[in-house]
Amino acid sequence: MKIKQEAIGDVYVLRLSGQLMGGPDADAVRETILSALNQGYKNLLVDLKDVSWVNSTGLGILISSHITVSNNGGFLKLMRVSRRIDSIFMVTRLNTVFQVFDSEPDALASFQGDSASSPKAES
Amino acid sequence: MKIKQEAIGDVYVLRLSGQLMGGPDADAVRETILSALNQGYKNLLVDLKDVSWVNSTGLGILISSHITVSNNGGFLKLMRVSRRIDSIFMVTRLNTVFQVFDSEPDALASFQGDSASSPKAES
Amino acid sequence: MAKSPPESSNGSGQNCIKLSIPSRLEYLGVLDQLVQAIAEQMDFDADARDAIANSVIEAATNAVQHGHQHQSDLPVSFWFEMKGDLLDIWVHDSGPGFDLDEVTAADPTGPEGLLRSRGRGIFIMRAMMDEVEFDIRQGEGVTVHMCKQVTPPSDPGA
Amino acid sequence: MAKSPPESSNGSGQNCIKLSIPSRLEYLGVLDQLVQAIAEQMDFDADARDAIANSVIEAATNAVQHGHQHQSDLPVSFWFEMKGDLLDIWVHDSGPGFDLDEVTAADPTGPEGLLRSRGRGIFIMRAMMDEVEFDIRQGEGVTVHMCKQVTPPSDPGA
Ligand SMILES: Nc1ncnc2c1ncn2[C@@H]1O[C@H](COP(=O)(O)OP(=O)(O)O)[C@@H](O)[C@H]1O
Ligand SMILES: Nc1ncnc2c1ncn2[C@@H]1O[C@H](COP(=O)(O)OP(=O)(O)O)[C@@H](O)[C@H]1O
Repeated sequence: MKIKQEAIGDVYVLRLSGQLMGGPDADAVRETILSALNQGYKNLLVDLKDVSWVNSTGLGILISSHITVSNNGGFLKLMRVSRRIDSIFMVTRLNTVFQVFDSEPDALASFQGDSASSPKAES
Repeated sequence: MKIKQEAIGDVYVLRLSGQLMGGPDADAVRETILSALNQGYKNLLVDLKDVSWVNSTGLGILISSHITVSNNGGFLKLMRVSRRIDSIFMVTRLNTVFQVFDSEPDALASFQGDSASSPKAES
Repeated sequence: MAKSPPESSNGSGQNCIKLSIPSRLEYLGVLDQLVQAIAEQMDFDADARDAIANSVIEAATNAVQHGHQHQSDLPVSFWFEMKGDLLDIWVHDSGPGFDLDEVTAADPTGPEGLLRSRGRGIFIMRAMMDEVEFDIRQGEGVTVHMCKQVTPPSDPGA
Repeated sequence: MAKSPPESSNGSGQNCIKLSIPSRLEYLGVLDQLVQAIAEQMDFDADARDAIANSVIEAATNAVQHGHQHQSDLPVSFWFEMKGDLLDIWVHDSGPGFDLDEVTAADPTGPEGLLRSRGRGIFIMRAMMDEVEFDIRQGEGVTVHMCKQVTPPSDPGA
């Protein structure tokens, strides 16, 4: 897995590519998120467009990230989830945990006036 | 491998898909070609667009077809050869045996006024 | 459903593909591609192909992480047996085994489980395959057997 | 270059993927996908991936057709050893073997060979891989060993 990072206004975007499956991936994601939080970002957006698959260990990475960000008073959202990954979210009911957006503009806009979660976008 | 057949004017087009690798493929191609020749077609065009790969046994099928058609006074040409298959043609110098066209209109047009072979189209 | 891995019948057979990979997560991508290709050859649809690949990846992840504790020189073995429209898969590691009842007692989709970062692998396999069984033998390792059948396209007239 | 298949060293090792398939041409598509995935993981470029896959398919075709004469219950075995940017591949069948000098005497690209429908498999492997060797043993079958190295992208300044 690789991570590209980009700040768009007050949203910190992590673009993952490859496969999300634990091991060194966990450290890489955690460090990127901690660094964004340290820089003062509260709005984090994870782009899964180029992630071919996620295993349960990869799901664990997303969940820990979500918890870390929430504990710091921020929001972690996901966007551009493939059909394959979405099916794992459905089966594990993680679709009730993560806010998922189909498009980047929708995802970015959703952070404006965020104070509680809004419903998951249709996929 | 699957074969779809279509007569376009006086050109009999064989559209192959899958992998061309001998075994039952050889019989299928031979029978289709014999049937076209029996129906009086002299111009045969093999579309390789949906063939993912060819092995040396598959090359043998193309060569036998070429010989059968030539022996019957006809022309067998190929079109829409992938980069992968083209590299095998180059290595085996079969690019000097087969006329290969990139586009269907060019291939069809080439049969007009055919009496000898014209040079291989650029790829 | 056959319970023992085809190992016991010599692992050969006209319809059995065997694979072994080192215990390294970085090879799971290669495994994914092989499983997708096998499932495609059998005419599983795209969703079923993903479900099968996800499940094999989960079993392989467990073999690497828990069974072999990332000792990369220990191979994880796979058997794929294609009988008509039925795909039988065995995934074997030579690790110490575990207590299945204990680890599957917790529901990862319940309020307690939902935010845990672990404990979803076996659940995912069971949700995505037709059948999943564990053969856990002290000192002989763990073999996960799972199978899935090609579903005929649903008949709109039925 | 290692001459014997990694079999002799137990076939394990941290960087070795092993595969076996029944002697049926219909499984060559699955083989192709696996080889492509391994070559991609090693960062071979698209042309090199195709070259490797073509060569393994040629060796496998020979094993199925000539080595095992399509006896589908005889497995064809493959070892893929990834050492840095070098990929070593062994393809083994348990057939009767053949006389390499005799079969490779004819040039398939010469005027006599060009229109023959056979005799290009070994030629293709040799053209597409860095090295190709045959280990042919009476009664023990044939092992083709081939290897290819990732070529660093050419330096435009050099
Ligand atoms: N092959 C195995 N060898 C040893 N222990 C295993 C194996 N597979 C599963 N386990 C045990 O079962 C537990 C649950 O597995 P799983 O549902 O896949 O979730 P996770 O791997 O995320 O913990 C693991 O934490 C581990 O203790
Ligand atoms: N694994 C093998 N077992 C037995 N004979 C083989 C094997 N590989 C190659 N041969 C022999 O070598 C010949 C040349 O092989 P090859 O160059 O691949 O062309 P082709 O398979 O089209 O004849 C074959 O015809 C066969 O007689």
